[in-house]
Formats: sequence, structure tokens, C-alpha cells
Amino acid sequence: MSSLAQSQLRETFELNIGPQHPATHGVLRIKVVMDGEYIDRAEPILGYIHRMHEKMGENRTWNQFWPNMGRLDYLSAMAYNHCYAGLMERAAGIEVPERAEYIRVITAELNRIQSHLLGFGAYIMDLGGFTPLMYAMDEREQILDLLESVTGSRLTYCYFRFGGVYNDIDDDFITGTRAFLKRFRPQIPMYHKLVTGNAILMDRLIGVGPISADMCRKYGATGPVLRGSGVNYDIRRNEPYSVYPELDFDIPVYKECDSMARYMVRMDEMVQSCRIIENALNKLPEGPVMAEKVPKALKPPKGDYHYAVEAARGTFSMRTVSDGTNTSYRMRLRSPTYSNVSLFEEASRGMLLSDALAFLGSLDPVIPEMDR
Amino acid sequence: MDRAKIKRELENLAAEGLPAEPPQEETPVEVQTEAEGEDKAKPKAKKDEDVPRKNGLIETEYAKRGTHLDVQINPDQVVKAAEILDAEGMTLEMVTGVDWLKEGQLEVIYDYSYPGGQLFRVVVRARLDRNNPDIPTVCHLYGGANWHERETWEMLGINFVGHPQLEHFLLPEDADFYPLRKDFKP
Amino acid sequence: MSGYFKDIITGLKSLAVGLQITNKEFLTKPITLLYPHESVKMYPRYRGHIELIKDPETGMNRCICCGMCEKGCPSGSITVKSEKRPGVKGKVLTAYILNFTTCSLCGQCVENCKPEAIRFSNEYNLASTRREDYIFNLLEKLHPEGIPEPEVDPELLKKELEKEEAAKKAAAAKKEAAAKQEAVKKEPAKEGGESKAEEKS
Amino acid sequence: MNELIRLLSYMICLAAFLGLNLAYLGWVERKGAGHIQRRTGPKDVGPYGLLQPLADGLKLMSKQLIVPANADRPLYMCAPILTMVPAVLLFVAIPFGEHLVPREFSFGLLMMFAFASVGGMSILIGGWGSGNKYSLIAGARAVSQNVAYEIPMLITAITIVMITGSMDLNEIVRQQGGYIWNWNVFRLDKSILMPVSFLVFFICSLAETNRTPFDMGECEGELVAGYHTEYGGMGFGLFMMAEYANLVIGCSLTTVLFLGGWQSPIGIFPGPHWFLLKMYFLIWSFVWIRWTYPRTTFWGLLNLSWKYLIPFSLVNLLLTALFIKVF
Repeated sequence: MSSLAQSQLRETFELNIGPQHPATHGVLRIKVVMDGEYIDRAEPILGYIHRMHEKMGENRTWNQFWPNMGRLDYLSAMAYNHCYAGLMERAAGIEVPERAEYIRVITAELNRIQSHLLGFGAYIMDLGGFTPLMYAMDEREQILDLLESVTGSRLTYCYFRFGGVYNDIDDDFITGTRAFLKRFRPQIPMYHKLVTGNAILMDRLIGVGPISADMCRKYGATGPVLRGSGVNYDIRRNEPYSVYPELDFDIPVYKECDSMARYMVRMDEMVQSCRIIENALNKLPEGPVMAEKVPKALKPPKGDYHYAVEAARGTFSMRTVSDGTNTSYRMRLRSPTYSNVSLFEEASRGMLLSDALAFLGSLDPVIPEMDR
Repeated sequence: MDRAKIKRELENLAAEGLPAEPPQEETPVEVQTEAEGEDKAKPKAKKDEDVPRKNGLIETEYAKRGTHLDVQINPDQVVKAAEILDAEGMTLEMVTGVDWLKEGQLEVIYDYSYPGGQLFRVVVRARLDRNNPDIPTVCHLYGGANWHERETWEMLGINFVGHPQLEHFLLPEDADFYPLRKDFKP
Repeated sequence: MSGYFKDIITGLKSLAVGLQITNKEFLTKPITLLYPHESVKMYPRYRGHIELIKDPETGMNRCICCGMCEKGCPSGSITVKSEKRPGVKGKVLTAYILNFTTCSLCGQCVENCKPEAIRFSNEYNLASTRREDYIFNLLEKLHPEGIPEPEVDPELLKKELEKEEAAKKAAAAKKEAAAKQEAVKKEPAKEGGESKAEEKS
Repeated sequence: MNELIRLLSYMICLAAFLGLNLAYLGWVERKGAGHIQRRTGPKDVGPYGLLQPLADGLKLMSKQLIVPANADRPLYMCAPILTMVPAVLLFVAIPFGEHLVPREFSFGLLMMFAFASVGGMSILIGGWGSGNKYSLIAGARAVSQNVAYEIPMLITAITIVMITGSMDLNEIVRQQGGYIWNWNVFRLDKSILMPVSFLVFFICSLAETNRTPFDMGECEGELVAGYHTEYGGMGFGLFMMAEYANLVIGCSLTTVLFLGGWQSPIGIFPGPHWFLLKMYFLIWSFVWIRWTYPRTTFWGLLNLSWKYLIPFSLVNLLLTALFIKVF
């Protein structure tokens, strides 16, 4: 903390970062009490894009809730689709054909790369470097084109269905994905050369925003934030769902606990996602992509069900309470950013303003998912 | 993390909160499994299910429910439960509320998971009176509970006693309704 | 002190590497697709707003007006209006209104459609400043030159007419019978009533 | 009378030169940024987007000038003009060619530095006068940044003065005549640290002109748009033009002090074309740097100045003094 902050004669002022601010990526508002350039207290204020998805879940049939899943985290919508599909399949006891699961994994991982690419680009843009964003966007467009050719939409996918996926992938998609991987792999070392190795960036990220593993645990932070603090926790490994146990990949973990570690986890995850996709493409079995005998009006038995997946930003889990009808009695969405950003208040105390925004960017918040 | 220890301690905790009558641990388990195994087309044991669950611990099947342990305790014991789970290195994933309008109760659900390798999920639930929904906060143990509890208060009107900042969060500041309650009509 | 100079040298080196990369990119060709001048390649699975499918045989839509799309829509964007016409099998679609302002392109309607009467269109460059422009009547969109009248099957018409006739007759007969019965009923009722009154008095 | 006509024609020529530069540096920057980022940059307005600056100017001029409610009105209004004045004024002393100097001062270098510090002042006035907290922070940052970077810049300039024994810019250029090794950057016989001091001066001029990676005054990731957050229309336009004017000045000064001004590297055909070539190369490197690097933090910026640049320039000063005394 600054010597100013400790002295008696301190004068603080309030600064309102957001809801419209270049660094908050959407409509997050942070009320900051500043002491010169230092942050005395920061309080995130949410709800600017709150849409009450949970109530919507109570008013819509299970099938009708699908489009909502793409609109939580618009950057990694596939993982959210996956969670809902998994949840209802668990609740109703639907067996999913293997091919469908492989397709789910391939699309979800492509989506994860896309999300991390944008996260990376936007993060560097927060730090003042505009060019990496454009390079990342270039790669991202390739992924969006691939996904569009299968799902029909570019961002808010509504592709999975209870018991499978909406439609099968074709050879064009498979060759396109392989070509993309071939093109994308050499890009990551280029990013590392251009961005990660840059002395200015290292100066800005190393040692900024330390979050200990215990703090992550107390706040329920997950995803790259947790893995950047040295905890090897990934739902794909620790609570295996879908066909992830059959695939070959590593979980990148960094022990430095700072913004750089979180950034590096994301970068390494992209490489691992490439591995997963390649692996899954090689193993892709033939067969149907929809389970037979999926009732049109799903009525899962009474009780409550829980399902968790690893979205791009951490653990996304859903808890639904079913009362045996065709709508949910209570639908609870646990979004990773919500927990990740909740530690901002404590962690940002005494930080420089520019460091705090670098730290916030390293949490990679997606506001619509946070507000739900 | 010691699964057996958590189970034992939570079992004891749930038993502590029970009224004087002897705790019947076996019956709820049966009901649960019966309900699971049943064909969804014909819900036979409907009569039994409509009765709110008794306090106590149920071992649930992960493949069907997504959780391993399901504990229902008295509201004043949630802090104790959180202490037990915190000591074992569990993390609080989310806090949720459910409105049981028919029973005149509100339910608070705490989802715990273990971030250290093993797969272990615990659900702690407590039923409150709908007219007097007070429950102690676990904010001092889990910082992350702050926002979750605040949201639950905002959406369902569950009053977390001792919470540092029960203010409107996601809803507008002048919202005087609880939208996730079942009797809420917009 | 050696760390001090090492920092400077590695730092300057990393900066030089960055400049090299951007210079290389500067010299390569831009990848921009100049949108209004060039158009985007559309994928066959692209999900634009829904549209009715023209049956190549009849030149009509395939909608049977079951209303499944309307029911399945999470946002209530679809309104199907239909009526019964003489001599035409099933109901006739008179208007298929899609409120595209609320549509989330989830595809529930297309999935729910049993006769496969609707599909996603490839239209993506919709632009307007008025809300009303997004309330489409898909039937009009399908037949921009004017909605054709459904073909009348003479046999069916005959049959229907006969049926109607028969129904009319039956109705008339029923009416008569009913009238008769009522007349019959009324009297005993009257009597009953009277008798009741009598009893009461 | 002759002198008056000369001055008048210089004024007109300078105004034209300046106007063209201010307009087209923006275009260069956007086009450069575009191509660096795999894009095309401005393209539609005129051939290669060459009329884009005109369109931008028209747009800025047609906008309403809005004074925020809690702004200090006189300060708010005069700040953009105040940034522009020193930037334009400084062109008087720059020798474009041997005889192409608007006014030869014997203390041209001193005048340069004197007026350059007014620029930082006007940023503070603009930031303060806006009545916006972001602008205020930006203004405070800009001033301390300018102060911190003027020290190494001045010290480095003093070494040049020691070598050349003159403060007249044209005289400094004249002494660098002949071949490329006579340029001050490569004058290793005067001080072996000369290339380093060129680098120091270059970094300082980056910082003085508020360019990335040192754009603390307007870092949009933190302070929205810094000191010109509240400015719209031509107020913003003036700030932007002043930035480019400062860019031209900074690059001209570096060219004059280190790269031999209008002197030719191969000894033949010296003249303004060499000056412009060198200057535009430096400007391009500024643009190039801007679209390559992220921004430093404020602390990093001051650290760089106090821990690296100032010690280096001081050592360089001492060494130069020693060299001159010994040899």
C-alpha cells in the first residue's frame, strides 16, 4: 500500500469505472474509492444486463429453454449447451450415442479456443496493444466459420439436443477443422513472441494481482483463475463428463498466482484444446447423432439434479429441481465469472488503478454470463 | 479430504438437529432410490414424495443426481456444516434457494465441491419457515458466499443474518419484490 | 548489476522481435473481405429467419396448420392463422406471421414441424429502422406475386357438399326431432311444474 | 521589406506543410495500423482512402462543441488552442535545409525545449478544466511524465551541445556534414555511448509526444480517453492535430540532433529531401511502435525514466565531457 494511504492526511475520491468503460467489456460497473492512483476499495456493481434466466427456466418447457443457454456466455456457448444437455440426460436417463458426444466435444473445444482467443486479444487491448486483438480475431473468424457451417449460427449456438446434437457434421467440417488446426498451431508461438515475451507486457503482468490457492477456494473461483494459482482442478479431468476420459490432453497449471499465470493458462489451454480436437477427430466413430426414443415433452422424475462442465471461464454448473412436469420447478445457473469476479473486491485493495484493470482483465469476465 | 469423516460428521450434525424421536435413516434412502429407479411414466410413490423430506443424510448416486452426499439440517446448523466442510478443504460452489409454496417453506441449498483431485460433491440443505426466513450467513467462512447469499436474498427474500451487505445487486435498487418466489406475479 | 544490464538487453531484444513480427504482417496481404463490395459465402445450414417451403409438385406450402411451431416457440414469435375452405382437404393457411424481433433462431419450430413445411432461410442482410418491418407474413413472402387459391378437389367438394347437405338434413331432422321432443317434454314439464306447484301449495 | 516577404512566404509554406502533415499523418497512422493488423485501413473515400482526412475534418468541424456542466469553462475552451500554439510555433526554428530555415536562432535548441514544456501544461489544463476525474488523473500523469522525461532529454541534448559547441540547430546540422559516420549517432570518437544516447533521446521523444507505449495521458484501457475524454468536435480535433504536430517536431529534432538533418549520408546532394526522408522514417517508426507494443504502467514509465534513462544520460554526459577534455 502506498505511504499516502497509510498516512492520516489522506484524501480519497470516488471513481466510477463503468458501466460504459473500455476495460469492463460490456456493462460491469466498479465503484472505486481511489487514493491518488491507488485503489482503496473497489466494489463491483452488477445487474446491468440481468435477464432473469432462472425465472425463464421456470416458465418454459425443458425444450424451450435451449436458446437461453447460448445467451449466457456468448463466447463459449457450446459448453453451456453441453451442461444443459448433460443435466437433462442425467435427469431423464437418456443414453447419448457416442458419435454425438464426440461431436459435442469437438465443437465445445473449438468454441473454447475461440473464447480464449478473444479473451487474449481483448486482454492485450486493455493493456494498450491493439494489434494482437486483430490477429486473434482473424483466427477466431476461421473457427466461427467452421462452427457456422455446422450449427448455422455464429455465436449464440443452440446446437445440442437432449440425446444428441441437432445435425451431423460433414466431411467438409472435418477437413476444415484439420486445416484450421494446421494453420492455427504455428500462430501460438507467434503470439508468445509478439506478446508474452514483450518486456513491457511482462512488466505489467508478472506479480500483478496475486490470488492464493486458498483465496480461490474460499471464493469458489475456478477455471484459469484457479489453475493459475497452482491448483490442478479441471472438471474435464476431475469430474469427467462426456468422452473426455477417452481423450488425451494435459491440464496446464501455473504456480505463480499472478496475472501472467492466468494468461499463460489460457494460452496453453488453446494448445491442449487443439490436441483434444485432433484426438477426437481421429477417434470419431460412425453412428447416429441422436438417441432414439427421446420424448418430445421431457418429464424427468422428481428430485433435484446437478451437472457441471468446464466452460472457458471455469466451472459452469446447473442445479435444477424438477417436480415431474415439463417445466423446471427451479433452475439455478452457477456461472464461473460470478465467483471469479467476486474476489476482485478483496484482491484489488491497495492496487494501482492500471494494475487493477490488468487484474480484472486476467479474470476474463463475460458480463452477460455473470448477470444471467 | 476424508470422505468418511465428512459423512460421519454431517450425519451427526443432522442427527443433532432432529427432534427427540428416533432418527429413521433408512426410510428416506429407500424413498429416494425408489423414486430414482422408477419409470418416469407412472409416478407411483407420489404420496410419499409430496411430504417434505426429513432432516438427515442421504447418500445419493452420483450418476443419477450429480452429488454424493445430500444432507438436510436445521437452519441454525449451516455454519457448523460449513465449518466441517471448510476444514476438509471443500469449496462452496453456490448457494441457492428454492421456494416450496405448498409446504410454506423456503429451502436454502449449499453446493460444496472438492477442488483437490477427488470427485466429491456435497449438498447441504436447510428448510426455513416461509414467514420467517432467517438463516445465519457463512460469509465469514467463505468469501464467495457473499454474492451468492446476496443474490438469494434478493431473489427469494431469504434473510441471511449477519451478512455484511444485503443490498440490491442484480435487481434495480427500488425493487420491493422477490421474483423467484412462486407467488410472484410480475 | 549484471541483472540490470541483462534486463535491458533481453527487454530490447523482445521489443525488436515484436517489431519484426508486425513488420512481417505489414508486408503480407490484408485478409479483409470488403463487405459491401464482396459478399460473404453463406453456408447451407445458415440460420436466417424461417421460411415456408414451396412444394415443387403443387407450388403450395406444406403447412397443415397443426400449430406445433406456435406451441414450441419459446418466445411466442409465431402466429399461424388458418381456416377451413370448402373442397380443400385439411385446413388452409391464411397467414403465417413471424415476429422476427423476438425470434432467437433456436430452431424449435423447424424441429417440431412434422410435415417439414418450414426451414431456415439464408437471408442475412436485413436492415430497417422500423420495428414493423420485422413482422413477416411468411405466406406472403413465399408468394410475392399473390397468394394462390388452394385447388379445389371437385370430388371432395361434391362429397363435402353432400355431407353438408346430409348434415343439414340431419340437423334439420334433428331440429325437428328436438322441437318435437321439446314440445313433448315441455308439456310434461309444465304438468310437472304445475303439479309441483300444486304440491307446494 | 525583403525580410518581411520572406517571412510571409515561410509562414504560408509552413502552414501548408503543417496542415498537410497533420491531416495525412492521421491517414498514415490508420493505413499503417490497418496493414499491420491484416486489415486494409481507410479505403473507400478517394483512391486508397486519400480523402479520408478531409472527411474526418468535415465531420469534426460539423460537430457541436459541448461544454460539460461542471467544467471550468475558460480553461476548458483554451486548452486545445494552447496545445496547438507551441506545436506550431516550434516550426520556426527547424532547419529543413541549409538555407530553408524560417528563422535562425543562435539558441534554437533552448527555445525548442522551452516551448515543448508548454505542451504538457496545456494537457493538464485540459484535464483539469474538463471537470472529469479521468481527465484529471490523466492531466496529472501527463505532467509528471513530461517532467520526468524532460530531464534525460535535456541532458542528452546537452551532450550534443558539448560536442558541437552550439545551440543553433542549423549549426549543429552543418557540423554533421560529409559521410554517414559524421552523424552524431555514430560519433563514437566523441563519446562511445552515442548510439545509446540516441536511443535515450528517441525513447524520450516517444514519451514527450505521449505516444504508445507511453500514452499515459490518454490510455483508453484505464482512463477512457484521458485528458480529452470530454472534448468533442474540433476541440478533440485540435488535441489530435497537436499530437501529430508534436510528433513532427520530435522527429525533426531527433533528425537534426542525431541523424544529420539535411545532410546526405553519402556526402552528395544534401538538401531538404534528406531531412524529410529521415523525419518520415522516424515518424513511421513511431507508428510502427504504437501498433506493436502494449502500454506501460505509470510506475513502469517513471521507473524507466529514473532507473535507466537518467543514469544513462548522466553517464553519457560525463563520458562526453571526459572525451572532449582528453582528446
